[in-house]
Amino acid sequence: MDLETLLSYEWGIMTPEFIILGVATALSLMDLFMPKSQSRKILGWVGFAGIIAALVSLLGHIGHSPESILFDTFRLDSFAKAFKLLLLIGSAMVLLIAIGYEPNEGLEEFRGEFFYLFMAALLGAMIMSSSGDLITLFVGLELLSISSYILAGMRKRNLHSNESAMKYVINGSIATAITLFGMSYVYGLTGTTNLKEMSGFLTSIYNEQHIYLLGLAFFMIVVGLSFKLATAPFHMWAPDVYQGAPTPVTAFLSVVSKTAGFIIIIRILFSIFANAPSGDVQGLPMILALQDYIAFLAGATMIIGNLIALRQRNIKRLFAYSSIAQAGYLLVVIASMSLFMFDTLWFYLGAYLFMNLGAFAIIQHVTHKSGSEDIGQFAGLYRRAPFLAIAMAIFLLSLAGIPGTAGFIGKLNIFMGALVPNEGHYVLVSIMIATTVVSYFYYFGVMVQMFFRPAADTGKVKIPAALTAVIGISLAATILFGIAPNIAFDFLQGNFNQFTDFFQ
Amino acid sequence: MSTVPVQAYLALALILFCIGLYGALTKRNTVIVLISIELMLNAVNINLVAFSKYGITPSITGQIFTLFVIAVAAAEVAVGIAILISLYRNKKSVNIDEMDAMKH
Amino acid sequence: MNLAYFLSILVFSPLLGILVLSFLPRTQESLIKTVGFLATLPALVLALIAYFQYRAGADLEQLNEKASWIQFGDAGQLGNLFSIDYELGLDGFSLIMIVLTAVLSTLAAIASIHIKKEWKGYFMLFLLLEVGMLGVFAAENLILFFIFFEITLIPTFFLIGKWGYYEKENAAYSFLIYNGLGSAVLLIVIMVLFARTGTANIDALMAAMNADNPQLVAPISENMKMGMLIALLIAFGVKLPIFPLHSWMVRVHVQAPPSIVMLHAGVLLKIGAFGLIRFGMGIFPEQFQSLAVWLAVLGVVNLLYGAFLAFVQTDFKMVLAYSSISHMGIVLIGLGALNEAGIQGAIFQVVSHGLIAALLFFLVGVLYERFQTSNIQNLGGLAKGMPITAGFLLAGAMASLGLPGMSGFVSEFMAFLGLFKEMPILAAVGTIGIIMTAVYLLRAVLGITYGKAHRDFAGITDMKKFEFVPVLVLVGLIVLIGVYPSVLSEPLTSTLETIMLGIGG
Amino acid sequence: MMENAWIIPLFPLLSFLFLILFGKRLKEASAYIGILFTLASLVYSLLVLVDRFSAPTYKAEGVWLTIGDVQLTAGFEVNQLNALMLVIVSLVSFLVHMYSKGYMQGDDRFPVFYAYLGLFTFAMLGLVISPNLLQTYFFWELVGLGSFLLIGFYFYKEEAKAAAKKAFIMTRIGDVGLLIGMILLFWQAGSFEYDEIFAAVEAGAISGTMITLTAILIFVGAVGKSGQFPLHTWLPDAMEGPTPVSALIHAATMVAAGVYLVAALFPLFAASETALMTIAVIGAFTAIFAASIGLVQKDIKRVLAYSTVSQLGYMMLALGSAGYVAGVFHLMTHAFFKALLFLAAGSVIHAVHTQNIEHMGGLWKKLRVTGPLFLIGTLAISGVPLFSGFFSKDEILIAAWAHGNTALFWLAVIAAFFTAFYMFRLFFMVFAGEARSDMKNVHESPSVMTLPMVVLGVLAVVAGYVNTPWFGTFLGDWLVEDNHALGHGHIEGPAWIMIVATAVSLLGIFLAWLMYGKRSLSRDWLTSRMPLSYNVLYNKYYIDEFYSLTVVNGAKFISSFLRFLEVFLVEGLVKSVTGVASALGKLGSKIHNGQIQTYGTVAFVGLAILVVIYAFTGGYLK
Repeated sequence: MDLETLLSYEWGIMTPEFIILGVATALSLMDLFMPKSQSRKILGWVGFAGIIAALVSLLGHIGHSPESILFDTFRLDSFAKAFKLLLLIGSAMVLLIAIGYEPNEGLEEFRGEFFYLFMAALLGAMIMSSSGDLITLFVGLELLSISSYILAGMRKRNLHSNESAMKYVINGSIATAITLFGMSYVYGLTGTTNLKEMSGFLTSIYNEQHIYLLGLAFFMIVVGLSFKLATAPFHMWAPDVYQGAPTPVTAFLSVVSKTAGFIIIIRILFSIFANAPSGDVQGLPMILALQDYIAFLAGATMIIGNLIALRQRNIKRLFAYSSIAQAGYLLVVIASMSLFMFDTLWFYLGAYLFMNLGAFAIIQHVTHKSGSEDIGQFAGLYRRAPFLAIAMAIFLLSLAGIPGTAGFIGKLNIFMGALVPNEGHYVLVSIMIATTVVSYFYYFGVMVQMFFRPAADTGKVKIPAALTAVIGISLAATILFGIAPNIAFDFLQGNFNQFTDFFQ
Repeated sequence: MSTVPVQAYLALALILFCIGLYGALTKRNTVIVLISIELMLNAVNINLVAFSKYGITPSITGQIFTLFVIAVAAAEVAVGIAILISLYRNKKSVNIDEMDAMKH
Repeated sequence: MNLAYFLSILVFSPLLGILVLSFLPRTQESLIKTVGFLATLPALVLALIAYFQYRAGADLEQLNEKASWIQFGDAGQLGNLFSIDYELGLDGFSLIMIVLTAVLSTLAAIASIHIKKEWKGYFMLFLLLEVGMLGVFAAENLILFFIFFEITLIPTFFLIGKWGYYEKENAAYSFLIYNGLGSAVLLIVIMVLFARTGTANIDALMAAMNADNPQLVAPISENMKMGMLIALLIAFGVKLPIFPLHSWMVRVHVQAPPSIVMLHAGVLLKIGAFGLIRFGMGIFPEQFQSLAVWLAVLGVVNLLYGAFLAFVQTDFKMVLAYSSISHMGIVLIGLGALNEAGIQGAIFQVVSHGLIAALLFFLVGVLYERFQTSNIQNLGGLAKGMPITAGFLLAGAMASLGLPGMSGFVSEFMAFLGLFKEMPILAAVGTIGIIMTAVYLLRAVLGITYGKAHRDFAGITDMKKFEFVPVLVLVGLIVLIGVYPSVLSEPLTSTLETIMLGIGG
Repeated sequence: MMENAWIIPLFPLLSFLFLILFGKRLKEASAYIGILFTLASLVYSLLVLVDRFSAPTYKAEGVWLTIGDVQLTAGFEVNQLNALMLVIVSLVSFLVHMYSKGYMQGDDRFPVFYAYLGLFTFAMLGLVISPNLLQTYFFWELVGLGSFLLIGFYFYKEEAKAAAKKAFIMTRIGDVGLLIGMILLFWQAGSFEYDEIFAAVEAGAISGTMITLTAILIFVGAVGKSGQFPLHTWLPDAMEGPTPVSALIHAATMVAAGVYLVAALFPLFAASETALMTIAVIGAFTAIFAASIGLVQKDIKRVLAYSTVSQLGYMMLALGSAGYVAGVFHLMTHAFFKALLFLAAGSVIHAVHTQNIEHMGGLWKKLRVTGPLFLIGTLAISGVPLFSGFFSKDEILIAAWAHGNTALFWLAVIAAFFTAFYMFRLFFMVFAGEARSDMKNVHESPSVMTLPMVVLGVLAVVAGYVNTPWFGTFLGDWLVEDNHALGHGHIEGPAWIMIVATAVSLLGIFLAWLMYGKRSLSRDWLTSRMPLSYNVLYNKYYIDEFYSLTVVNGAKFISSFLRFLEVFLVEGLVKSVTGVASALGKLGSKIHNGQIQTYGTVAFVGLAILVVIYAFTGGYLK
């Protein structure tokens, strides 16, 4: 390929990625040349600015018809745009949380690394969301993973941090291997790594064995990727890693990385397996034939997450299980494959982003002072900081899916999607609702601590501006989308024409 | 000399993958575990290469993919080792089964 | 009264109070209490206006409100399917329930004078609870109904858990979990209906589910309908409560602060009955008919079970709790009869028990305030020390055991009138409950008021002025309904007609 | 006049409301309020009665409650029976109001007492002018309330508390019967209106069995209120209330309501021989049964109470024997002489401050007014000729004989003998002989108390003459005019019945005189001979004990069983569910043992499971 073909590409559509890349590089250099003594917080703000810039440039692209460059390895369709939006907003807020992060034993000399690794991870996620080729997809995935391995181990001198990083690396690598193994089979059956071409080929395979092989590949990929989603069967790393990792990283893992996971799984499943025959009599496409397996995983995830969460005393661990459960709810969306799938997924991920990040901001603030992460730390929070307590309460209610919050609308949406198809997924919905009720126990347990229990120390707490911003934004969004969800839905309907271009 | 059938390669890859997986899930020494993961990734590479030659529709992409995998695998192991070292600093042990400070 | 947003204002008026409260300093006890009380008045006034306008012949239709709210999926493709509107409206039944709610809220706000701590938080939650209750009755579509339904859940949890008595947190939790499950089941039904018909508006649903020409997005089998009705029965059975789903409610009645129990027994339990009548009968008429017998049986079981258990309780609150279960049995009996008399009786019982329970629990509050106990033994001979309170207690008991001239009799009588037409034997068994009611109530109330004084009442003041207000209002209403039941029956006629039309009666 | 008969009950209601609100300020003056208002209703009822002699029955109604297309009405009716009852009730009530002013002197809840009296009078008057069953039931319960409140007037006495509770519950048991009966009747006749029910009965729109069933169920209500066997036990205990109350409620008016109800519904009962028979049997049995208990009681009021029960039995017997007139007639006369007896007893108690007749005696000289009046009452109730009781009781015996209830007839005769005996036993023990305990400053009651007794005394003598075989049966003829369903105004019976009746009563009196007056016959020659039967009688056949053993304990048992159920089944259910949940949670968190390799294994196993399932269901191996 010569220069002018290279120049002929519409590089413009990659602006957001370029911005992030640039900022990441800049940050690393700045960190290198900044005197040790100087606080690295400034880097955080630079990164924040970068993300905002990327966000703006992305918004500029909204509404345009889908484009793809580099032989269709990078495509910017409405799906990519919509979910990049979430990624960027999420990371922006995580960054704010990170800026407000001051653990006891300090993090100063690593703070710089933290920011540019964080940017790298974000870049990986963004690449994933708009890659049209297995290779770019894989590279993006690894960029995200490897960066977050290091992020998890950021607190070098903290044993828990090291351990969580170690666990993350090993499980992550195994997951990658499994995913890749699955991919390799798909490649073998199609002879290409380009998603679109793949689905083209797969429509025409008829050989029983090939179809079976494809099925195996499907399961390997699903299980491999379930690592990123932290859903069954590859969920068990989450509690340990969440607990050990620095709180901002935990927030990042539980929101951004999870979102990325859903992006990639949708990309792969619905572009590769949507058109492949399942080889059964009525000629269903494979994805529909294997729907029930996903449903099974979803059910398992919801049950596991919610039941085990009942026993947790460590707040971060609790939220790890809660986020497992939430991932289970999201799997329900994929399992039900209704015409609302993309909207539902997008809305719920958005709602989840806000309520979870808001909660994590508060958790970080409450726990990092005392060092202890026991739920008891929340005792009497209402006395010490009413605003924090009420905000936390609203986030919890939203996570529990109580009306008036975004979480409720999201769940409503999920239920509808699951019940609309002619043979509705009643069992799945019942499990989801039942486990939701179970989740009341631990969510309200935290509230009982905050409102009913006497305060451990009655010292008033002052909140750093960055955290206040995060909490404020999350609070506003959680309530706004709970009361006037149409703002989001109209935006979705108006600008992403039903994600129809996903399949073209 | 395409006497070796594709199935052979696939079988080899599969076996290699399983050995790797077995090692990764049973060995006590973390370094060994990382190496076992390498095995798994190499199994993938064998698959890809084999397919790019004897696949239904052979193409060069597989080998390109392989290159990426190799590179990424190297990076992963590097990071793994790095983390292991920092962990060793605090814990004075590389035994994977002793890394259970956080559980339940 | 063709005033726009009338209902929205009515429903959300307590929010104003919350707003004001949020600016008040936490320590201003009397000020906070006054504000809390005043905040309940607008709703009351508006509700009464609506009621009297309606009695004067005004048409409730003109109160309906509608604004498009949520649109799932692409409006272009789906049209108005899968859209949820914000729509409020009233019919005779819900109007009455709203009046009941408004009245009881105001009185409960007065009763809240006994609250000892954290008045600010208390009244904020209290008002939020009122919004929820009002909304439940005004909601014109299922989703909205559910939202308000859940909104009542959260404040109640905190009100019980923070301001209750010794075992408050257990009570709060069992309240939460039972009602959580109940509302979960309810949500399943609602979502199935919504997903299958594409609409959540109740009237539209009735039309869509119409057996003759169903207009569905996706098919609904007969079994599914039956299943959904049973699910509804469970969902609202938890609230009502129906045996054996009642144990939470006993705990709440005993542990929650009396002012909250006034609302809980007075209104929240009634949401169950309201839902059964509005949705159970409205949406699944055929299935309801086939379940009627079991409903009646359950009713009798409730009636007797509650009565016999109330007979052996030593704590007056427990007696009242079980008597509530017993009285809700009468509602079920009326519904089971499934004829005008029965249904009207059920609705009457809903209102009447609301008032009576509120009265009795208010008096419990008055007693607890003075003696820190509600144990029958310890209170013995009350009439010597607090003749007026004792008198009202007796009046409450009489109303509760269905003495003619008080609301309890009318409802009980109609319910049984209805049931005797359909299933005389069952009804005859049920009448044992009437006797037992007298037995346990007299045992308890006479145990408290009559007999030798078990404590010295020196320095115990009888009811204070402000305490008279709720008692007099409630007794007045109870007697009014008992003597001149038309105040209720006339607004109900249209509702009843539609219901009877639905079940082809 | 009759158009406005509805005012009559309102006067006492007003007095009730007025006194409950302002009684505290009025103190004793509240007596005048009560007396005035009751006087008003008395006057008005008299006018109505006079009106009724000339004018036909008057009835007015309005809609009370609409149920679908059914309209339940409320209103009032003035027919012969109602008019008569109005007078009886308001008269006795008025007299008792007067009497109480003296009797309740100095009680600190004086106004409350009058308020309650007003409430009761209102309910009773409302009851007797009700034109339909529902309204009757309505007031039926309210009189119950009045009686309950007044029995428990001395609330601080445990006995009063128990008695009030018992009265309410026992009567309520009967009321439920009435309720069921009237509802069934409603679905048969399509209305609660008396006249419509009768019309339906006439037209044969109701099956015979249904008539019998409903009639008997309604009679159960009457049994409860009128203290007939087996629901009689509350009435004697009700004597815990102040004596004027006993006179008004538990002698003259409320307890007679049962009889009144049966009379009012007479055409319904008449349509079913079985129902009539039941009533007759119950009545006769109660008459002799209660009388036998009365023979040995020691409490002056209790003796009177049992005599009331037995007399009510008489009335029931009369109605059961199709003796409509006889029943109503005896109801009237009994109201007068029994009220008289109670008031007199009250005056005695007022004087000696005890109720135990063993401690009395020789009061004849001390109570110059009360004594003779009490004697009149005693003569009347014993059926001594020329006194009112004689004529009415005679009517009943004739009715019973004429209806062919021979056995019941003889029972009634024996009961008459008992009555005469124990009443005079009472009289002699209280008034004859010398005081059996030192009684200081015994004095006659004030005139405000004696005056009402005098009035009643006169009535107790003359009331009989409105309906006699000799001077004509005005009452009877008037009662049954233009209503053949009620039978004849007067039933011709053999003359010997009157002789026998007179004979047995005189015999009874003579025996009592021998034992308690002249003492020529030792008091306990009989009891010493058969102590067992004495104990049985003295303990009222152990009925109360029996009930508490069976019914009360039964209820207690059921309750405790259900409580057990509640604790172990219902609660257990919940506990088990939550238990399972948390157990699973525990298990799950156990598996999270912190070992990376476990996590990996789990993932791999998960993958394996999926693949295997796929292999067997979806894929290759299928």
